[in-house]
Amino acid sequence: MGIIEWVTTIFLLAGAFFFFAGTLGLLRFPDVYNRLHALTKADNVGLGLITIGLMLQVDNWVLALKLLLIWFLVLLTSATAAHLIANAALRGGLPLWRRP
Amino acid sequence: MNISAGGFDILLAAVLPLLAWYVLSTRDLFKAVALFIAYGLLFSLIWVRLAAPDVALAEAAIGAGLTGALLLDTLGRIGSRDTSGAASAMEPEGGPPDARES
Amino acid sequence: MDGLYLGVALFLLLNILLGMVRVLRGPSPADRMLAAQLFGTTGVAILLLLAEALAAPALRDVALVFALLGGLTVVAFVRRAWSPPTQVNKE
Amino acid sequence: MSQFSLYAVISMLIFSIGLYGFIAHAHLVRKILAVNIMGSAIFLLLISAARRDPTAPPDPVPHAMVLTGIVVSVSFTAFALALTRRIYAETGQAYLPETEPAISAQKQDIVQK
Repeated sequence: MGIIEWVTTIFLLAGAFFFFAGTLGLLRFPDVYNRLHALTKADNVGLGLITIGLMLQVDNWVLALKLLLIWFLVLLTSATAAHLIANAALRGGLPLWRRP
Repeated sequence: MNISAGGFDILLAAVLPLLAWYVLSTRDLFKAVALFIAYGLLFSLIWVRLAAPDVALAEAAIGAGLTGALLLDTLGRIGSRDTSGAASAMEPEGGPPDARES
Repeated sequence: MDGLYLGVALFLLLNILLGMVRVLRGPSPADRMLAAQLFGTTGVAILLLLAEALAAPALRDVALVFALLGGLTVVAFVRRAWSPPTQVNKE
Repeated sequence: MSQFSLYAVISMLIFSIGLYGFIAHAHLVRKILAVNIMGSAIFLLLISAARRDPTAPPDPVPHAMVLTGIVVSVSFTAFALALTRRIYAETGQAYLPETEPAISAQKQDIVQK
């Protein structure tokens, strides 16, 4: 296993860890706004690390560009969705969580 | 490698009937539709496992995106409370479905 | 390397199944849609990993379509379906 | 147990669940969901039958049928949802006229008890 394989392994495991942290945050956080926070971390950082790890393995720069495009689209989608849900919840008067 | 691939098959095959049962037996229709969206996503993973990426592409395009949007749009119009059916036939009525003019 | 890809993909599938608990339990509809959004992103990651592991480049196109249409359901949910508790729906 | 027999058994299980849901529930959106679930079970059976021999490339004819079927099922869903909205706009309820009086009679009974 060369140095590239080791770097890919590290990136993939870090991405999987971020996805796991996002899912755990979705389960454990008490509030829609807090859960949004956990969710966007999983979307952006987790998928980004996995994409970078896979980009090191492809041998064609067009394929690497395609992976980058997928990550960019997910970034755009997740930012839009998070903003829309947070805006609707805040405007609709969903109460904020306070530490009891 | 074979263990991981077989694990995919076993997990998907164990979860999908359970998910179908939950979709059809929950009281809240919003919950049913959200579960149905997850069900479509797992189905496209099954098609990847069965070496049919063309079907997975079609399912991703219209199964996951379009059907969920159509169902959510209709639920926003007619309300998400299901006061009938096998799940809730023995429950006292929780209020009429809101008769909002459309 | 293929074993690593498949293992990480299996782990992400287990994450999806774990997040299903939030769909089942979530108090407000927004929680359920948030979980569905996370499933979409995790599905993109699984598809990319499987494309590398099974040597099937067509799966990257499937992932691309998923990434494009993943936001459609959330937008339809917020704009057309969800009326939060105190808001009067004006249509 | 091979991949084919596993998915064939699972697809029949899902089909039975969908059929039960279609019969047992009166709400129209739930019926549409049940029909979609039954359709996806049939697609699963066809695709797994196309890959019955894992060493050979899969049979393209069931793939084409399933692609057509997916498009048909989406357009069916859209049409049925439009009909549901129409029924709701006319009657204020999302049930078929045949099942609706029985339900309200049952509810009257429960309320009186």
